[in-house]
Amino acid sequence: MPEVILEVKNLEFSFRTYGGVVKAVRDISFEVRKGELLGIVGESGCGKSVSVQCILRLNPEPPGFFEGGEILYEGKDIVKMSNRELRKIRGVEIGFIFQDPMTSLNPTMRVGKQIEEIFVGRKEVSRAEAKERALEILKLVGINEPERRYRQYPHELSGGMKQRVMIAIALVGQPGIIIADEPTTSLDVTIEAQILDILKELQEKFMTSIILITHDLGVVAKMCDRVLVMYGGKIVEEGPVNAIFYETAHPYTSGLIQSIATLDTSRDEELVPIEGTPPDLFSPPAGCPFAARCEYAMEICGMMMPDRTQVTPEHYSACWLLHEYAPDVKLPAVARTMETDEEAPSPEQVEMEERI
Amino acid sequence: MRKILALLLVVVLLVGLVACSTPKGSDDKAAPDKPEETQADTPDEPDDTPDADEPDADEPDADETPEPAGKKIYRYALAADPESFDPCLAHGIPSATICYHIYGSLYLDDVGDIRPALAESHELAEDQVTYTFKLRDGLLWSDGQPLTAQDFEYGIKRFVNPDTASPMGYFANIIKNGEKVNKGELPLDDLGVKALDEKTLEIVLERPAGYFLGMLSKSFFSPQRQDIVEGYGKDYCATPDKQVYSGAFVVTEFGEGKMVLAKNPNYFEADKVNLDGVEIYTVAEANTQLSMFENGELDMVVLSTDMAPQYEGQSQSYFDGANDFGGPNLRNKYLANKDFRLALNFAINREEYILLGHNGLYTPNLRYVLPQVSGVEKSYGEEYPYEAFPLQGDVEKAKQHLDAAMAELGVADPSEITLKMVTTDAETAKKEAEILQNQWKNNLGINVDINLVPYKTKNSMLTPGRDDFDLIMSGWVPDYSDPYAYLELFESDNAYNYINYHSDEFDGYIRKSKETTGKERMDNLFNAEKTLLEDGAVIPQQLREVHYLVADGVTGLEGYFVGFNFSYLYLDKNAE
Amino acid sequence: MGKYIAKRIGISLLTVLVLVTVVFILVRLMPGDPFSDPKMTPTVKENLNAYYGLDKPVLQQYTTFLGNLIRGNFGYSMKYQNQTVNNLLRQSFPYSLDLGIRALVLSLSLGLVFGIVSARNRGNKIDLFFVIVAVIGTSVPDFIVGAILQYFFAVKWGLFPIAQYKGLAHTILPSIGLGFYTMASVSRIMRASMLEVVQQDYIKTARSKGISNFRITWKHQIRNAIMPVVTVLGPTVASVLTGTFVIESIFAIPGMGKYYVESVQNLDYSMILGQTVFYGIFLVFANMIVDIAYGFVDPRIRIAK
Amino acid sequence: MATKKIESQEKVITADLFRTVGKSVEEMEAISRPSLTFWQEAWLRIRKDKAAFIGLIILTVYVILAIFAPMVSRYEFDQQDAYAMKQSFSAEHWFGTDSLGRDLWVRIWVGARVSLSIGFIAAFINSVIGTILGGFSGYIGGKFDMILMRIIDIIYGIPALIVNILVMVVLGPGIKSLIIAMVITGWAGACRFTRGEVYRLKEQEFVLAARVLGESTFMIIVREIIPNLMGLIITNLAMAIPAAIFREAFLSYIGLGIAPPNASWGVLAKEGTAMIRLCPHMLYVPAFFICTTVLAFNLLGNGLRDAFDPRMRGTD
Repeated sequence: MPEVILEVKNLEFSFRTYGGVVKAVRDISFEVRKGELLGIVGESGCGKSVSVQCILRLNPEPPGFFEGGEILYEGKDIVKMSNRELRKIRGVEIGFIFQDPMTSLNPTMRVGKQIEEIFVGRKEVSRAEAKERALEILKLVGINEPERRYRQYPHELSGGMKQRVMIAIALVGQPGIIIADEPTTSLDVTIEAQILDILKELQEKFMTSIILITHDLGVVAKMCDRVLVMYGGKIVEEGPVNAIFYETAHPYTSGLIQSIATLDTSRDEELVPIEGTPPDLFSPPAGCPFAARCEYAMEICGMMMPDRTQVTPEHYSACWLLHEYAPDVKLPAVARTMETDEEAPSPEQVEMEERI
Repeated sequence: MRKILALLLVVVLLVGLVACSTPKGSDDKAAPDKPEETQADTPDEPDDTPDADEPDADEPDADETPEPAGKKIYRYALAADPESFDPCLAHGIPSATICYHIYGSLYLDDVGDIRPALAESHELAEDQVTYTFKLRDGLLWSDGQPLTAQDFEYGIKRFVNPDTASPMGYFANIIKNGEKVNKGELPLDDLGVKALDEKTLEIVLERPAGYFLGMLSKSFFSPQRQDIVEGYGKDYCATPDKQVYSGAFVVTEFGEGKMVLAKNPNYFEADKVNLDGVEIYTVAEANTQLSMFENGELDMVVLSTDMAPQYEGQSQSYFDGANDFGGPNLRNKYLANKDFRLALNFAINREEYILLGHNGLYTPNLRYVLPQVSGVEKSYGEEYPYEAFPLQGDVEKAKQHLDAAMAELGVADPSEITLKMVTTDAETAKKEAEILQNQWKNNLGINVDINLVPYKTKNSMLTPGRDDFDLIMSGWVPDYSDPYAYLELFESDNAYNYINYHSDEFDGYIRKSKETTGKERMDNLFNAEKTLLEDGAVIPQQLREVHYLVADGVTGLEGYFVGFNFSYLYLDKNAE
Repeated sequence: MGKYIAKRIGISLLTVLVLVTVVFILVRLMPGDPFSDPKMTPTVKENLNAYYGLDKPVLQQYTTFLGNLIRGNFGYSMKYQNQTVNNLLRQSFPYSLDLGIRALVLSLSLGLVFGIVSARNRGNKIDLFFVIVAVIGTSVPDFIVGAILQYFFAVKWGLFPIAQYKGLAHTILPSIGLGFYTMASVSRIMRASMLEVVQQDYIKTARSKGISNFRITWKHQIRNAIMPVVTVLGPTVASVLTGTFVIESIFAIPGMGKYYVESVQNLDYSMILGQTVFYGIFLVFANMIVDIAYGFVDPRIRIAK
Repeated sequence: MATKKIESQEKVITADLFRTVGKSVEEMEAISRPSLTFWQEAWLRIRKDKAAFIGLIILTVYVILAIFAPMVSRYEFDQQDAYAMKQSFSAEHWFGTDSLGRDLWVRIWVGARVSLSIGFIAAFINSVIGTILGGFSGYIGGKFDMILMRIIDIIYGIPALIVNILVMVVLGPGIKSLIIAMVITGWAGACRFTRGEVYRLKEQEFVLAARVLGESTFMIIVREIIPNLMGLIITNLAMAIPAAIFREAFLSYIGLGIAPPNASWGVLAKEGTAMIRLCPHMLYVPAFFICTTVLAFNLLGNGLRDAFDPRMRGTD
C-alpha cells in the first residue's frame, strides 16, 4: 500500500451568509497517497472545490468556518495551523491550480513576478535563482520564449498560456501535492488535452500526488488512479477508477456515467440526463442528498443518511441500496458502451469524451 | 497580526504624507514670496521696495504677524480686498478709508473737525466760489520730492478727466465746469482748478457750497505726480512701488489678502502720527474676523448686529452714514399712487423691524436724512427734528391709505397686488427684505416677491426709467456732511433718480436751496425732505449704527460717516 | 500613442473653446453691466466701455477675447481696475494650489488608509468606526465642515490658528476641511474595492503561494483595489480645486476661490472669463495627468493606448 | 450484495423502509424559490438589508413630515416673532427659532420640500436625459455616439460650479433655475454611464435575439435594454440625489438659492453658519437633516446596488 501523505477526516466546512449557514462540506473523509492521481468528480456546487480548498485553507474565513474534522499533513492538522505554519505548506508543499486562468492571475503584475513570488520570504532561494526557476518552469509547461513571457502581463497572454502559467505557479515550488481545481474547464478541447498531458507527465516525472477536480468523467477515466464522487457536500462513492466505471455502486455515479456521450455513442442513442437539481445546502436533507433525484429511492433514503459502505477493499459507497434489506438492483455502469461493444472497454476507450 | 498590519499601513502612509508635505512646507514659504519676485522681475522698474518689506521677507514663516518690539502696528480686517489704491479709482468705503490715510489733502475733515492740512490756509473770494489755498512750506512726497500746487492741479484734473474714467467723477460737479469736463464736453483746461504758483492753488466752484472744504479729504482732490502717473500708465498703483504718497502712511505691500502700510516720515505732521504701520487683512467671514480679534490677531473688529448684544458694554458705536430705505419705482402703476406709497410706509412697524433685523441696535429711521449731518450751527437733526412716520407704524392709517389707493386704482382685493422687490443676496439684506415682506403681508395683505441679485446687478438697476423692479432696497452714504448730500439724489433730472420721482415742489425747494445760504438754505432743504416723505417717495428703514470692538490699549480710533468709516490717523497703541 | 495624444489635445482645446464660448455668452446674459455706477457720466461709461472693448459688437468682442486668450492675456479686471486678471490669478493661485495639493495628499492618503484598514477589519468595531467617519464625511457640506472645524479646533480649543495661511499650522484645518469629503469618499470607494478584490480569484492564487499576508494585501489587493480610486481622481482633483471657495473664505486664505463669487457679484467680465478658462485648462491638464496615472496603475490601459 | 457495516442509527431500520418510491423531482421543483418580479425581488432584498431599510425608513419619514408637518403646525413657516428670536429647543418650538423668530420645525419641513424636490427632480431629469441619450448613443453607435461622447468629454472638462453660478445669476433665484443649472452639467455623467452599460448589453444574446426577430431599434432599447438597466439607473438616481442636495446647499450658501421667505436646507444651514457662535442649533438642525438625508440616500443606494446586482441575486 502506497504511503498516505494527506488524510482528511470527517471534514465539515460551512459558510455563514445573510440567508443562514451553508453546509458546503458535510463530513467527508479521504486520503491522498504518494504519487497517485486522485480525481474528485461531481456537479457544480457539490462541494468539491470547497473541500480541496480547505486543504490549503483557501476558503475565506470568515464567512467560512470549520465545523469539525481534521486534515492531517505530515502528522499535523492543517485545520489548526497558524498562518505562519500554513505559509510553509502553501506553494512549496502543496500547490494549487485554479479553475479560471482568466481571473486567477493578478492583472497588474508581470507573469514572471507572479511565478517567482512563491520564493519571496523563503530564504533558501535567492532572487536570481528564483528567476531562473521561473524561466525553467515556464519552459517546462510548454511556453515558448519564456524570457519574453516572463516580462509580460497576463492580459497579453492567451487563455491556454495563462493556464500554463497557473500550472507553473503551482509547480515552481516543487510541491509534493498539486491540487488542480478544474484546470481545463475554461479552455478549448485541444488546449485541454495539452494541459492534461503536462499534468500527467509531471506527475510521472516527479512522483507528485495530484488531486484533480473535474466534472468531466472522461478526464477522470483518462487520468486518474482513484476517484471520489461528491454530491451535496458528501462523498457518495470512492474507489479505483475501474471500479467506479465498471462496478458502479451509487445511483448518482451511475447517472453521471449515463449522462455523458462518448465518441462511440451512436446518433439514435439518447443521453440520459439526471433530472432535478442538487439539494439546497442551506437546509440539507436529513437523508441521502440524492434521494429526490434517485429513481431507486426508497423510503429510508429520505430519512437517514446511508453510511460509508465498503463494496470491495478499495471501493466504498454511501447508499442504502447496499443495505441487506434493500432490493437487489443492478446499476447501469458503462452500460451503453458495453451494449455496443462486445468486449468490455478498457478505461482508455472513454478518454475522448466531451464534457457534460 | 491583522492589527499590526493595519497599523503598519497607517504608519507607512502617514510617513508618505509627511514626505509629500514637507517639501510643500518649504514651498509655502516660497509661495507668498513669489509675486515679489515677479515684481522684482518687472523690467522697466528698478526694484525700490521700501525697507519695511525686508524683515517680512526674511521671516516669512513666522506664525504671527511680526511685530518687532516697540513697533506700533494697527491691524484690522476687511471683508473683501480693496479694489485699488489709485486715488481716482478707489470708490468703496474701505478703500476710500485707506486712501484717506495715504493721500494728503488740502483740508482734512477729521471726523467733523474741518481744518487745514497740506494747505496752510485758504481764502474765499467774495463771489463765494473762488477758493485760494496756500500750501504749507516744505511739503514732501514720500520719495522726498517737493510737493507743489501743480501736483494738486494735476491730480484733480486727472480725476475729472473722462479718460481716467473715475467712477466717482460726479464729485467734480461742484468744481466749475467739472460736470462738462467729466462729460468730455469741455477741455480739461476749462476746469476751475489752477496752480497760481508752486504754493498757491485756486479752485473755482460751480456755485457756492459751504460743505466744499469737507469734501477735500477725498483722495480725488489729493495731489498726484505727473511723472509717476505717466511713467506707469495703466499700471499706476498696481503695486505699492508704482505710486508715491502724500499722506500719513505709505503702502508697502498689497495683494494676497493683505495690505501693509508704513508711516510716512515725510508727512507734514508725522510727529502726530503715533503708529509705525497698519496691516489690513482680507477676512471674508465675520465670524472669522471676530475670532481673530478675540485671539489678539486684530486690533479692531466690526460686530454684526447679531453678535453685538453679546458684547454689550464693551463695544463702541458710530453711525456710518448709511440710511437704508426702500425705493418705490414710480413707474409701477400701484406705486405711482401716493396713497399706496404712504400705506406701505405707515404699515411698517419700524421698532419691530429693528428688533427683528438688528437686535434693536440700528436706529429706526423715521425720516430720510441722517440727523447727524451738519446743520447751520448744530447738527441737522437737532435743528430740524422730524418724524414722518410713527415708530411702531399705524396700521389704521395705512389701511385708510390703502383703501383710498385701491379705490382709485380699481383694485378690489389687496392680494391682487404683487410687488417685485429687488435687494442684494447678502444675508442681512435678505433678512430685512423678509421682515418688510412679512409686515406688508400681515398689515396690508399685499404680496411681495423678493428678488435677490448680486450687488453689482442691483447697482445697475439704480438708474431712472427701468422697469425691472418695483421696490429696490438701497441706501446712501453722504459724500459730505450736509443734508443736500442725501437730497440731491431725487431731483427730477438727477442721474441717480431711479425711483423716477418728479415733484415740482421738491425740485422747487432744492432749486431755492442752491440760491440761498445759511438758515434759509437749510429750511429749503428741510422742506424738500418733508415733501419727499409726505409723498411717500422713499420708504425709510434704518440708520446703521455700527458697533465695533477695539483691543485694549488702542486709543484714538474714530468712526465717521463722511468719506471713510474709520480714522486711525492719530490712533495710539500701547506697546505690549 | 502619438495619435492618442493628438486626439487628447484636440479635445482639450475644443473643451476650452466651448467653455469660453458658453461662459462668454452667459456673462453677456447676466443682468446689469460692469460699469453701472449710476452717477458716472455717460462719457466716463463710454470711456470705460471703450477701454474694455465693450462698445464693440459682441462678435468682435468674442474674437478679440479669443485672440488675447491665445496670447495668454486675460486683460484688466473690471473690479480691480489697475490689476490684470493674469496678475490677480498669479498671486492667488499658488495659495489655492498649495491648499488643494495638501488637501488631496491628505485626503487620498488618509482615505486609502481608512479604506484599507476598514476593509481588513470588515465587520468589527474598527470597520464600523471608519465607515461612520466616511459616511459623515460624504454627507456634510463643506461649509458646515469648515465652520465647525474652525469653531471647535481653533476658536474653542485653540489647537490651531484661526485663519490665514502663514505656516504649516495654518494649513492643517483648511486642508482637512477641503479634503474631508474626498477623504471620506476615497475611503468608501477603497473599502468597497478592497472587499471586491479580496474575492477575486487571483487573491486566492496569491494565498495559495504561501506568501505573507502583508505582501498579498500590498502587492495584490491594494494594487488592484486602487484602480477605482484612480478613476475618480480626475473629478476629485476638479472638485477639490474648485471647492476652495468656501474653505478659503472661512479661513481667510487669499486663494483664487474668492473670485468665483466675487467676480460674479461685481460683473467682472474679464475675471469671470479669465478664471473660468484658467480652471478649464487646469482641469483638462489634471484629467490628462490622471489618465496617465491610470495607465501606470493598470497595465491593460497602457497597452490599449 | 457485498458486506455491510451498519453502525448504530437512532432509528430502527426495518425492511419496510426499503420500499422503492422513485424520484420526487416534481415536488422538489415546486418548493424551490418562487419566481418574483423585478420589483418584488428588489423589495425583498432591500427589506433584508438592514442599512438600506433604515435609509428607506428615514426617507419615508422625512417625506411624510415634509408633506404634513407644515400643515398641522400652529406656526406658519414665515411667521415672524420679534419676541421669540434665536430660541433654543423648547416645547413651544421643537427645533427652536431662527433669527427672525420663525419656528425652525416648520421651516425645516418646508425646507425639506424644497431640498428633496430639487434633489429628486434634478437627479431624475439628469437620469432621464442621460439614459435616453446614453441608451441611443450606446446602441446606435457611429457618428451620433462619437459626437455625443465628444460633447460629454467637453462637459467633463468644464468646471461645473462656475457654470452653475453663472446660470443661476442669469436666471435668477428659484427652484426652476436651480434645477436647470444642475441639469445643464449633470446629465453627462448619467449619459456616459448608461452608454457603457448599453454597450455591454447590446452584445448579449437576448438583445441579439430581439434583433433577429426584427424588433425596431427603439423597441429594443425600450423593451430589452432599459428594463435591464433599471436597477443600475435607480441606484444611480439614489446616489445622484444627495449630490444635487449638496449642490443646492452650496448655491444657497453663496446666496444663489431660492427666493425668500421660502427656505431650503441649504439656506437654513447657511443662516446657521453665520450664527454658529451664538445659537449653534440654527446650524446643527439643518446640518443634521442634510447629513441624515444624504446618508439615507447613500445607504439606500448601496442597498439598491446590491439588490439589483444580478451577481448577487439568489446568493443570499
